[in-house]
Amino acid sequence: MNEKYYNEMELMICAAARIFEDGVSVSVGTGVPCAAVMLSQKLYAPNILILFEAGGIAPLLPSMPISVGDKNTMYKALQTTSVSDAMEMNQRGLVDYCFLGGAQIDMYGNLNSTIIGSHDNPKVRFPGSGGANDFASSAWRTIIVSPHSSRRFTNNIDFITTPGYLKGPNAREEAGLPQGTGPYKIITNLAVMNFDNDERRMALESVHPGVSIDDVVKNTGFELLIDEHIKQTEPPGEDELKILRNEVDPYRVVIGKKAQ
Amino acid sequence: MNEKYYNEMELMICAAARIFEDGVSVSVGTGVPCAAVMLSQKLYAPNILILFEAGGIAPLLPSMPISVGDKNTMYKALQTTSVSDAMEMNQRGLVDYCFLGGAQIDMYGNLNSTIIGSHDNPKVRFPGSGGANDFASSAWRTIIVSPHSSRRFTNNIDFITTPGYLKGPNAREEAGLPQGTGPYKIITNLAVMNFDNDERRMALESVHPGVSIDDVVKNTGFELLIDEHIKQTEPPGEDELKILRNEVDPYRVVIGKKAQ
Amino acid sequence: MDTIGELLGYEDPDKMRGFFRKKSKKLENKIKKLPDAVSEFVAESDYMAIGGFGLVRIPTAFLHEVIKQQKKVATCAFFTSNYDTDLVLINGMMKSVDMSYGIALEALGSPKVLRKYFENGGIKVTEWSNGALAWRYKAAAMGLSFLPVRSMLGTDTERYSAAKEIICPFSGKKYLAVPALYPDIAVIHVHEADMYGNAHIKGVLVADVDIAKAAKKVIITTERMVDTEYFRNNPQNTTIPFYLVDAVVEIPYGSYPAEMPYEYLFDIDYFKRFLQAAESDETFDRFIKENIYECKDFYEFISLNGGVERIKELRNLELGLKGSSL
Amino acid sequence: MDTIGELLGYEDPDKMRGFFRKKSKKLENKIKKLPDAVSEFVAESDYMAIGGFGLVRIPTAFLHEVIKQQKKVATCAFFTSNYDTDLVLINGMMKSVDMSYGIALEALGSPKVLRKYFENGGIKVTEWSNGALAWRYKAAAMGLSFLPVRSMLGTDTERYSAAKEIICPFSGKKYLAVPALYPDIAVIHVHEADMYGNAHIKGVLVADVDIAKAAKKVIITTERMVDTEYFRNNPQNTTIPFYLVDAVVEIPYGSYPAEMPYEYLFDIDYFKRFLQAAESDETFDRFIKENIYECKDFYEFISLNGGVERIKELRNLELGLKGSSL
Repeated sequence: MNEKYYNEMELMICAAARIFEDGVSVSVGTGVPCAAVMLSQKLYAPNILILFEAGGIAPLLPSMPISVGDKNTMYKALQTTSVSDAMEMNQRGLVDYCFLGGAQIDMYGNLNSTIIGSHDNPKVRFPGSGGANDFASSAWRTIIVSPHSSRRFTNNIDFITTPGYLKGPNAREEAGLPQGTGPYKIITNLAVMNFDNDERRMALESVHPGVSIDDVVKNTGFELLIDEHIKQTEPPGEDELKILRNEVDPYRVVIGKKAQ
Repeated sequence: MNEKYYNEMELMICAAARIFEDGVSVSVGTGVPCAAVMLSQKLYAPNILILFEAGGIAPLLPSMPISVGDKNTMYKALQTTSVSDAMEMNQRGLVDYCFLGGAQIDMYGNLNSTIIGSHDNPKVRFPGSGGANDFASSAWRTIIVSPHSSRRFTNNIDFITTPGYLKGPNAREEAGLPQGTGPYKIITNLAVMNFDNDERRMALESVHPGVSIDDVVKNTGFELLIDEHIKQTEPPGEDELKILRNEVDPYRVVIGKKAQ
Repeated sequence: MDTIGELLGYEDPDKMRGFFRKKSKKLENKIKKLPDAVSEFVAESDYMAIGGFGLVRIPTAFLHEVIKQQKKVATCAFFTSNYDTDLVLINGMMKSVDMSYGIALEALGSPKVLRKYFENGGIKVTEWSNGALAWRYKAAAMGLSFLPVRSMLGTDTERYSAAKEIICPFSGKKYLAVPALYPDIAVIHVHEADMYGNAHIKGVLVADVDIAKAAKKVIITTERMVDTEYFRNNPQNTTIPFYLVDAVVEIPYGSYPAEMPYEYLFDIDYFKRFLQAAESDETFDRFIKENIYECKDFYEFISLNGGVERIKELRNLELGLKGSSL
Repeated sequence: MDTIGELLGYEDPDKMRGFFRKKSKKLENKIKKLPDAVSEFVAESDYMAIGGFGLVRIPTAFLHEVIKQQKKVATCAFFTSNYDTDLVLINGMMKSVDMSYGIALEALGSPKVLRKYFENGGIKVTEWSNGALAWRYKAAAMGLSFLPVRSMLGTDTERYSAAKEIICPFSGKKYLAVPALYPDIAVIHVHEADMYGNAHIKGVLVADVDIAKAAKKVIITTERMVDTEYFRNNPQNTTIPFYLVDAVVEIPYGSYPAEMPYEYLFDIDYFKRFLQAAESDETFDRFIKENIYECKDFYEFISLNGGVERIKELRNLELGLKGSSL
């Protein structure tokens, strides 16, 4: 490989930005998800409908929000409404994608952002679900961004904050969650993963430039489904980087951070 | 008795207007209820909180509305909101009184405003519940205004559109309706009635000037509870009539109608 | 209590999620001419929901066009409905309706010939209260197949509804579960809208926000078009957001002879003529022919009833400019 | 799935109806001074609900005064709560909380010393999602003891909540019933209010309308007082109506260091100082002492952090007047 002309965060944002078809709707928070959606809006999906859980609907997003209800989330918005209204839009089936992170993730895409240790006496207390559980319950497809390590990618997750495929095939439907929903893709600093349609288990889709399948396997605490033809993730293009650096995140609020 | 200096409609409106303590909240529709509340506001209860089911909250009501969402119901209102919001205000227990009419009424204060005859093949089809069932379910006290005849006051009512005390003591609570609610007073062109606390049955409270207890009994199709001391309804006072005729209903939209 | 009313307008919430998933969320030009909006969007088997309430902010122009095109809507919610649902009855194909209030212009009276549709047994009625219908729309709007409510319990209104009793798992109390109502088409008249369907309503909202969320197809008719900046500069102006809307039709005075709050009052004289005509089939047929079928468009109908001069009078009455008598 | 979380803030709906019945519906002067509003209305056993969200439109001035008066609120909903619930923790009497998101200033980081309250097992947490807490407030606001929702199902968030599964009688689908949440006291910061408590909020509403309907006592803090005509002339300005409100406190810049939409941006430098101080008990105690206990009022606190000049900068940043870098 050549010397990389981009960092891991930029790669993750670009890989995520390419997922969205024009005209889809996306529930996002702050950080990487927001950067990816802004990039997508400028390059691939000018008609993307962005919503924030505090009630900002279809803002023009002049720059990166820091809080999910701040001025950027309502700048030139087409509506300012409420948490329940935004969540009900998800619950009605109007939201195509949501975009989440987490401290731990298992092979079914279940996420922990609540605690490490036991619930009554946690070793680490994280902020909790926030809107993540609602989004992942009701949006059609969940996209997850995460640093990749075997500590984070583990089947011994301490708490399922947010549903992936729960215990596997049909488990979501049996739990009462809306039909046809669930995790769609996971983007890390090493690879892109998706989910097998039958087993609902995490499968490798592509490895990033300079990363081997073995690197991914070593950093994943459970068995990944890996078929014969694993592609390489398309690296960020010149256009993507230019717009990401100059327009989406000129102050490097997100792309200046480490991926881990 | 002297020649009457007021008509039956005026008497009914005045009798109703005296019910409200200052500061209570009332769900009203158009017609007599609205006239009574307006009169009360001007004379007895300046702080009465008036709400209309279409969403008009605390309007100044310059004149009588003709439709429950028309301009008078939102003139200088303190809020314009929705049907569900107004109904939920009732459901939360914030509404002290509601004010209804009906084609038939039984001894438990149940009201019919749906059909005469059978439901599948009605002899007469009336408009239906409208908001009446909701109001009578959730407002604390229901006031009913009606012309008085044995055809209307009958235990053979064809359809219970709107709940009174249903089948008697505890029936409302057993049906699931909010505790402590129910019919409070009935004002007709002959008398004022209330409900016995134990039996939940209709009882005579006062007869209007010039009306005998026997007149009331003859025009009631079921047995009324009548105790020894039946008073005479206070006739409209000079002040009441002046304000009713000059300010509340100068175009005689309501007081120009017959009570029957 | 078991209920025996027919369940109308209900769908499985997951099926509806699938439907809503496919609706376009793009900012697209949705402006249509009135005749096209009716012919393209109203289907014969539709359950129609009508915005507004009583004599206020009803989409009259759209409904007159539905009559003109003789679209035979299958059913409808009579939700403090007056002239609006009366019109929908005229094309005469309804067999079942959801009814909380209908066939009466409140204090003004009841159109006799239309009441006959019900009294001759030709229409099966599922009974509701106004609150129950508002909450049925809200259930759908919230993405739920039902909402618990504390109305209708213990009455024949409950018995002839299609609701079901449930027990609250926390309080042990009995509630009535009202089923979600997903109309096939909703028509809502508003004050301002942009080409994408963002819409602003002034004054009471009735149930129109929930209806717009609950319906499969949403048609906005508007007094006037505005630029999208009207909404972007104050996003609280957006009563109904664009992504719910399928078509936008500009029709000034589109609610006449009903009231448009802050714009023009209802024409009480027209409604009196309407009620009088509705005393017999013969006079009613003539009235509808003259006022709807024979009018080449909505403005010919307005002209017939006093034209722009009458609208000016109604505007003065609405705004209290000349000592209104109402 | 059986749930094992403690049920907090719930009341029987009929008991709450009795409570709401007694609230005054009169147009009365409800203006209070900040210290009086806190001392009269905040009780030690209270469940407190806080308006706003994240770093936006939180009632900071009121909460600082709660700390100063060392009011030991019993519990609280951590509902995308940041600095606000952090403050409520400081007085240190909470044993149980409802939590969907807390002890983190989103991307800015987490106050370490406050996280310790949770990590040493001193606080029992009932888990929820943001949607679930919003819907719990909404259930109470609708006069219901529960609402069915489609969130949390199948997860440990459900298991450690106090929700209960139910079956929809129409679809046969499993729903989660979330219990109504009736806070004892709610504090909401708004843009404009009149003396009676009518209040206007600009921008996102979060859950504040439902919180105001759900709470037993409602305190409005406002950037500025307006005349009641402001509402009567445009009743759509009324976000929260007077009859829900118990007290009105005028506090310009009352949300600082959080953002007040369309007024002033959050002070990111303050929050960084706060987070840094929260690295150790010692620095944190000093920080709180300086910024809260030793300030004679809220304006001394603002002065300490840059005063009116800093507010001007934040206003320029909010309005984008000088090429904001945020």
